[in-house]
Amino acid sequence: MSGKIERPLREITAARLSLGAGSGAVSTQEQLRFQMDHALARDAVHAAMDAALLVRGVREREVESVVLRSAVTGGRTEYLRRPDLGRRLAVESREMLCEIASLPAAEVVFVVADGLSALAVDRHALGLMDAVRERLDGWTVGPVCVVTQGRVAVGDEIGELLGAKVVVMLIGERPGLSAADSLGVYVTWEPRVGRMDAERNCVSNVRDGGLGYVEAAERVVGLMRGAKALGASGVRLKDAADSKLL
Amino acid sequence: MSGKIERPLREITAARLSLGAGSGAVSTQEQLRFQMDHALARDAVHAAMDAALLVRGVREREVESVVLRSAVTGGRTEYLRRPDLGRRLAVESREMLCEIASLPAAEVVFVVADGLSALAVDRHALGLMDAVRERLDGWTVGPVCVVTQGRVAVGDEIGELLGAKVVVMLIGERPGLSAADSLGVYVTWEPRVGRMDAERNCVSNVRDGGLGYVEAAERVVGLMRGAKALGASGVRLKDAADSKLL
Amino acid sequence: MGYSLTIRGVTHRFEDLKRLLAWATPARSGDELAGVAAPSAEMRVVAQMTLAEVPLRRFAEELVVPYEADAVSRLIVDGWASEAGQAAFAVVSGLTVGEFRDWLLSDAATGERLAALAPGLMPEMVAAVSKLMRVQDLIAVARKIEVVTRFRTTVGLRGRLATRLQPNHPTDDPLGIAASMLDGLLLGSGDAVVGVNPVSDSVERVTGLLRMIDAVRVRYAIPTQSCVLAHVTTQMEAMRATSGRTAAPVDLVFQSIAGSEKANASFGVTLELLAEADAMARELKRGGIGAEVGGENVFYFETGQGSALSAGAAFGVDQQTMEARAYAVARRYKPMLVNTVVGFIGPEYLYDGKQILRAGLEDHFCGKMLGLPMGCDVCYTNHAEADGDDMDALLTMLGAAGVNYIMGVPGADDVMLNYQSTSFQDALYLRKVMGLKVAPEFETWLAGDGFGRLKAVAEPRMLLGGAE
Amino acid sequence: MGYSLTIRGVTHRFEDLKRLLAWATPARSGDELAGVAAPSAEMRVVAQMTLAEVPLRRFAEELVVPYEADAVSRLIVDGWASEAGQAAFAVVSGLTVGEFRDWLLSDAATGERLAALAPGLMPEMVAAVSKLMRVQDLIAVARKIEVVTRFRTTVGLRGRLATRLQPNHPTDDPLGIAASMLDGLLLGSGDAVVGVNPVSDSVERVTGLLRMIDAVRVRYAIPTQSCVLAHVTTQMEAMRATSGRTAAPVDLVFQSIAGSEKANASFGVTLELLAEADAMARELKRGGIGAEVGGENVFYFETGQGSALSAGAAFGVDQQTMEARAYAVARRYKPMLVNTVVGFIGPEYLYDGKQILRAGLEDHFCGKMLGLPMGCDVCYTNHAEADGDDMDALLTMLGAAGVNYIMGVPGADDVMLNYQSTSFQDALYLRKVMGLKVAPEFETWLAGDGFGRLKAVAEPRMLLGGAE
Ligand code: B12
Ligand code: B12
Repeated sequence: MSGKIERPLREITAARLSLGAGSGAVSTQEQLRFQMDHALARDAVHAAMDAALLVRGVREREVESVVLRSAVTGGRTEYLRRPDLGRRLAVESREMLCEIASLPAAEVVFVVADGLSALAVDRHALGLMDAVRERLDGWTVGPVCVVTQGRVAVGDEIGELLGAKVVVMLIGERPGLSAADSLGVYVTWEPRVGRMDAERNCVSNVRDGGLGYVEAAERVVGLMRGAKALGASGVRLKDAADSKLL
Repeated sequence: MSGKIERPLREITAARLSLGAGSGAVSTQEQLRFQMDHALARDAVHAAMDAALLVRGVREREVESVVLRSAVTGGRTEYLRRPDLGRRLAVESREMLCEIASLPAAEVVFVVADGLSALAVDRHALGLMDAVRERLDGWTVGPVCVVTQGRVAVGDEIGELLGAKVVVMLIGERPGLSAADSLGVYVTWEPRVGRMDAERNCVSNVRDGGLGYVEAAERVVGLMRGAKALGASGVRLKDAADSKLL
Repeated sequence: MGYSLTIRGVTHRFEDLKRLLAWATPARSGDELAGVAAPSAEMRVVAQMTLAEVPLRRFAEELVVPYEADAVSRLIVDGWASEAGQAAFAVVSGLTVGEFRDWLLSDAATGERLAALAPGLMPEMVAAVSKLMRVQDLIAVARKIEVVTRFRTTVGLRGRLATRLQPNHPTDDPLGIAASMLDGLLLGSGDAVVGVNPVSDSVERVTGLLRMIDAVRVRYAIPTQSCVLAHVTTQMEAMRATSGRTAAPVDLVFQSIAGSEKANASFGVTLELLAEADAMARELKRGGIGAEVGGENVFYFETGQGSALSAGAAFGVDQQTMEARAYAVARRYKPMLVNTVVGFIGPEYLYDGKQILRAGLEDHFCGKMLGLPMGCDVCYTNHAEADGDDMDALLTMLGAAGVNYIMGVPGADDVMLNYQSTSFQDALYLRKVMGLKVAPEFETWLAGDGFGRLKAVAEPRMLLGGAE
Repeated sequence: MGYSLTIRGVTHRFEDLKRLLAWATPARSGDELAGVAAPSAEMRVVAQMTLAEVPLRRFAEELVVPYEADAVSRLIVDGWASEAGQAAFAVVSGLTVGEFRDWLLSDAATGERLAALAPGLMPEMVAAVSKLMRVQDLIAVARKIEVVTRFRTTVGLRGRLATRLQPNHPTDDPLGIAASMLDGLLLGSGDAVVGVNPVSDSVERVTGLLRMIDAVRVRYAIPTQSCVLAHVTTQMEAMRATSGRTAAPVDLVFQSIAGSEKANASFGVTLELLAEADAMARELKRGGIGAEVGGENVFYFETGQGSALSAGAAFGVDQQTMEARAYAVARRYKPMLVNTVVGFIGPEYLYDGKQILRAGLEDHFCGKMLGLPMGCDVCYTNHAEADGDDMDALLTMLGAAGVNYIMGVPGADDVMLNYQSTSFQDALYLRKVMGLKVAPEFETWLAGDGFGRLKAVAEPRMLLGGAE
C-alpha cells in the first residue's frame, strides 16, 4: 500500500497495517514495537485490581458494595492455571454473601471482576455501570459485588446466593498487544452454579477504540430486557441492538 | 544390518545400533526405551550423594575424611544453574579446612564430589581410590575430602588450603541414557583457585562398560607421576599409559 | 478389564483406557488442571509402553465417553461399525497402537493408503498413536496425507499453502475491516477464506458484514469465500429471508465445536443443529469452481485443546483425545476448513511455547489422519509463556508437515480477540522457505486483472465502492 | 560515551556497548548466571531499540574486549580494518544495526552479496543484528547463504545435508567403534566426517583410532574424511613421525575454540598453535577431489555458547556475542567444518529447549554470515529442561535454514559423552522432509561398488579387515 494513506488508516483501525518491507518482511521498527507491546501486555496480565478505588467509586454513587474473593489463594500465578478456582467464591466470601442474602432479593446484581485485566476494570467498570443503570427502568438493583481473581462464571454463584434474576458481569478481557484495558460484559439470566456459556450473552471490547459506554449499555440493557421477555439468556436470545442502531 | 548379528553387537557396545525400521524410522519399541531411559537419567541428576556411607567406607580403610559443602545453598536446582557456586566452598567448610591445614601438608589430596551423578560416586569412588592408593609409592596422602554439590574446580580451593602438591578429584559425570554412574577423575598439579582446565588432566568414563578401576588407576597414577616430573599438569602432560597398555 | 505392564519386576496397572490415554499424553497444563496427568515422567513412559500394546480394536470395545450418554460417542462408533468404516479399518485391524505407529512411519503407508484408511479410524485410535509419536513423526506422517477441499478455491493441494484473511475490528467498523482486508489481499492473503469475527452477535451486524465482504469479492473478482464467525444460529437466521431482509450471502458457515455432546451444548450446538445449518448453506449453492456449481464443502469449524474441559464436559478424558473427538464431529459435515486455534485460550490448557508447539502438530496430524482439511491458528495469548519465536517454530514445522492453511492477521496482532496469530508476512516467509504457492485459482487471480485493479486502490473506502 | 533512548518520556542510558548487547539478548540462563542479562522483558526491548540505532561502524570503535588485552579482538579488528575487510564492509558501512536487519531481509541481500560481505563483518556486528531478529528471520537470511568446503567430499551445497558420523565408545574399543560406524555408513551417514571423540587423550590411542578409520575408508573406498577429537596438541604429536612411530593419517584437525584469548588459553590453545597445526595438516596434503590434491580446508572446530563464561573469560560480554567471536577465530583458518555443539554443556548456559532452539539458530546464522561452513550438534543433556521433541524442532528449523551438516550418533545417544544428539534416522527424516541429498561424492559412492561391498559386511570385525 502506498505511504500516503498511512495517516487515515491509523485512525480507522489500530490493526498493524502496511508493515511490509520491500520483500514482505516486517521492518525492524515494527518488529521492535511488537516486542515492546508484548512485554507491556504481559505485565498488564499481572496488574492487581484497585478494589478500594472501585468501592469508593461505588459508594460515591450511593450504591452498596461488597468485596469478595474467588477461591484462588495463590495469587496471579495460580489464577492463570486454575480457572476452576476463579469460578468459585472463597468460603468467607460465600458466608459474607449468605448474610446479605437474608435481605429481600434484588432483580439485577452487578459483578465486577478483574478477570485477565485489572486495568480494564479500573478504567471502565464504573463508567459502563453508570450508563447501564441510567437505562434501567423499574429493575431493582442489589449491591455491586467486586471480586478479585474472578472468572466469568463466578457471577453464577453470586447471583444464585443473592437470588438475583439476572447477573451483569463486568470483567477484564485478556490484554492484547494494542489494548490492555478491554472490558467484557456477560449477562446471565437466572444465574446459578453450573450454567453453561451457551446460557449467557456477551458484549465485548468495551474500551477506547472499541465499544463506547453508551452503545455498550444499550446492548446490555437490550439483552436484559430480551432475557426477561424470553425467560432465558444465551444462544436463543439475539442482540437486537443493531436493528435500531444501524 | 542383518538381524543375526544383534547379540554380539550388544556385547561390544551399548550404542543403540540397528534401530532402523524398514523406512529408516526408529521403531516404537526403541523410541519408548529411549523415553524411559531419558526419564531415568533425569531422575539420576537429582539423586543425592550418600556422604555418610562414603565416610564410613573411608574410615574402614583407616583414612581420615572430612565432609564439606560447596557454596550452593539452594539444593540441586541451584546447583544446576550456579556452577560458580559449585566451584567454591561454603564459608564453614573453608574454616573447617583451615583448621586441618595447620597440620603438616600431604602431597596428595583426594576429593570426592557428587558432581552431576551422586550414583557414580556412591558406586565407584571407593573402589577407584583403593586402586589408585595401591599404586602410589612414597606419596603422602591427606584426608579424603567429600564435597556435596561440587564442581571439578572446587578441588583447587581444597588443595590450595591444604597445601597439597596434587589434587585427585573423583566426580560424577553427567548421567547419559545408557549409563548414569560414570565417574570422572581430574588430576591437578599445584592446585589453587583460578587454575584453568588446560592445567589439569582427565580420566573419564570410569564405570561398568567403561574404564575399569585398574586401568583407570594406572592412568591416574601415570598422570600424577608425569605431573611431578614435569612440574605441571594439563595439556603439556600427555597420558602415556597406552604406550605400555597397547 | 484393566491394562497392565510389568517392567523391571514391577507391575503397573491402569484401571481403564481413559486413564491410560491420559497418563500417556506428553505433559500439558490442561491435563494437570483436570487431575488426569501422569504423576511423573517415568509413569508417563510406562503408560506409553502399556498403550503401545493395546490392540486398535479395543478402542471400539471400551469407549472413553459412554455410548448411551454421548451423541459424539455414538457418531464415532456407529461410523466405525458401518460397512464403509469396517472396510477401511480392515488394513490395520490386527495392529496394536505401537505397531500402528511403525506402520504409519513405513513406506507402506502411502498418502493414498492413509486417505483410504481415514473413515475406518476412530479419533481415539489416532489420538493414542499420536501420544507415542515424537514431533518429527507427527510431521513425517502428516505430510504424506493430502486432503483437498473446494469452494471457490481449491485448498490443500500438495505444494500449496492457503491463508484465512482475518480482518477483525473492535467495533466491526466496515472501513476498519476493509483496511485490513486490503492490506492482506495486497500481500496475497485470503485464498482459504476471508473470515471476520464479529464483535457483536446480532443478525443485522452479521448480515451487513457478509454483504460487505461479498461485494468486495465480486467487485474485484476474487476467487475466495467469505465467513462471519458469529454463532451458527445467528448465521442461520441471516440465511433466512424475512419480510424486512433478504437472505445474507453466506459462503462458509462457521461454528466452534468440541469433543462431547455436553461440550457442544455449552457452545449452544447439537449435531442436528449443525446438520440443519449444513443443509441450509448447501441449498444456497454459492460455491463452485469453473463450470461446477455448488461446493461439496461449506463448513468452517474451529477447535482447540481444552475447550471441553473448560465447559466441564471432558469426562476425565485428556484434552488431546477430546480434541481428536471434535474432529469426528467435523468430518461428519465434510467441511471446507478445520482450524485448530491451538494457543488461543491460554496457559491453563497449554502452558508455554513447548506445549503449544506439540499440541499444534498433534492436532494437525490427528485431523489429517481423520481425513480433515486441517489449518492451524499458530497463536498465543499474553498470559501464556510463549512468544513470536515459538510461533515461528510451530509455523515452520507446520509448513514441513503440509498444513492446508494458516491465519493472516495484520501484524499478527488481533486487535479484537486480543491474541497473537500469524501475519501476512509470516505466510510469505513460509511460502518462500518451503517453496509453497497459494491456491491455484488465487494464483491466477494474483496475475490477472482483478488484482491489478485492487493494486490501484489507494484507500479502504474505495474497496467498499466509495470514491477516494 | 554511552547510549541512550527516550521512550514514552523516560530516557534509558546504557554505559557501554557490552551492556547494550547483553541486555538486548533474548533471555538466556548463561547471561543470568553472568549477571549481565536484562532485568525485565521491557528493558530487553528498550535495549534492542537502542541497539537498533547504533551504526555498524561503532563496533570497530568500541570493542567489547579491549584490543590490547586480547588476541581475538586484535584478530577481529585487524581483519576488519584490512583492505579486503574495508572493501567488503563498504556495502553496509552506512547502516545502523536496525537498518542492517532490514537490508538482510530484503531481496537486495542475495546469497552472493552476503558471501562477499562476510570478510567485512565483525562478529559483534553479526551478533548485534541477530539479537533484533526473530527465529524466522534467522532462518530466512541464513538459507540464502551457501558456504561450500571440500576435502574428499564437498559439503554445504544447496539442497544437500551432510552428517558427521560420531561412533564414540566409552573405552575407545575399536570393535565397538566399528559397529557404530558400520550402522551409520549403512544408513548413509558420514559424508561430512567420521569423527570419534577418544575417551583417552594419549597419542598412541589417537594414532590407533586414526589408522583404524582410515583403513576402513580405504578398504571400502569411502569418500569422506576422518578426525579424532583429542586435544590439538595430541593430534600434532600424532602427525609427527618419531623413531618408534610413523606419522598418523590425520585428515581433519580438531579443536574446541572460544571467543577470547583467555578462554582459548583455558582450552590450552593459542592462535599461533592453531596456525601451526593448520600448516602441519595442510602439509600432509591428504585432501583433494578428483584430480585435485590438497584440500583447502583441513580444520574441524567446535564451539558453543557458554564456554567462555565457564572459563571465567567472558569479560562481561553476553555469551552469544562471545560465541560469534569464536567464529572470527575459526574463519582465520578456513575450516572444513564448524560445529556449534549447542545444548552440550548444560542448563547453566541454555536452560531449556526454547533457549537451545534459539541459540542453535543464532549460531548457525552468525557463522554463515561470517562465511563459515556451519553444522550444528542438535543436542541436549539430561540435566537440561529439554527432550527429543525440542530437538526435532531445532533439527527441522535448521533444515529450513540450510545447515551444512548435523551429527549422526547411533540412536541419538552418545554412550561416552553422555548427552543426546541426532541419530542416523534423524538425518534421513530431515532429508526426506526437506528434499535434501548427501554430499555428491558420497551420493555416487552409495550407488556404487564400495557401498555394495559394505552392505555385505555382516560383522564389525569384518569392517576392520578381520574374518567373520
Ligand atoms: C477465550 C474466548 C473463547 C474461548 C472460551 C474458553 C475459555 N476457557 O476461555 C472459546 C474458544 C471456547 C470461545 C468460544 C466461543 N466464543 Co469466545 N471468546 C473468547 C475471547 C477471545 C476472550 C474471553 C475473555 O478474555 N474472557 C475473560 C476471562 C477472564 O473470562 P473466563 O471466565 O476466563 O472465560 C469465559 C468467557 O471467555 C466465556 N466466553 C468465551 N466466549 C464466549 C462467548 C459467549 C457468547 C459467551 C456468552 C461467553 C463466552 O467462556 C469462558 C469460560 O466460561 C473473547 C474475545 C474478547 N476479546 O474478550 C471471545 C468472545 C467472547 N467469544 C465469542 C464467540 C462468538 C464465541 C462462540 C460463540 C463462537 C461460536 N460460534 O461458537 C464460542 C462459543 C462460546 C460458548 N457459548 O461457550 C464472541 C462473543 C460475541 C458476542 N457478542 O456474543 C467474542 C467477543 C469474540 C468474537 N467477537 O468473536 N471463546
Ligand atoms: C562438558 C564437557 C566439556 C565442556 C566443559 C565446560 C563445562 N562448563 O562443563 C566443554 C565443551 C567446554 C569441553 C571442552 C573440552 N573437553 Co570436555 N567434556 C565434557 C564432558 C562431556 C562432561 C564433563 C562432566 O560431566 N563433568 C562433570 C561436571 C560436574 O564437572 P564441571 O566442574 O561441571 O565441569 C568441568 C569439567 O567438565 C571440565 N572439563 C571438561 N572437559 C575437560 C577436558 C579436560 C581435558 C579437562 C582437564 C577438564 C575438562 O571443565 C568443566 C569446567 O571446569 C566430558 C565427558 C564425560 N562423559 O565426562 C568431556 C571430556 C572431559 N572433555 C574432553 C576433552 C578432550 C575436551 C577438550 C580438551 C577438547 C578439545 N580438543 O578442545 C576441550 C577443552 C577442555 C579444557 N581444557 O577446557 C575429554 C577428555 C579426554 C581426556 N581424557 O583428556 C572428555 C572425557 C570427552 C572426550 N572423550 O572427548 N568439555
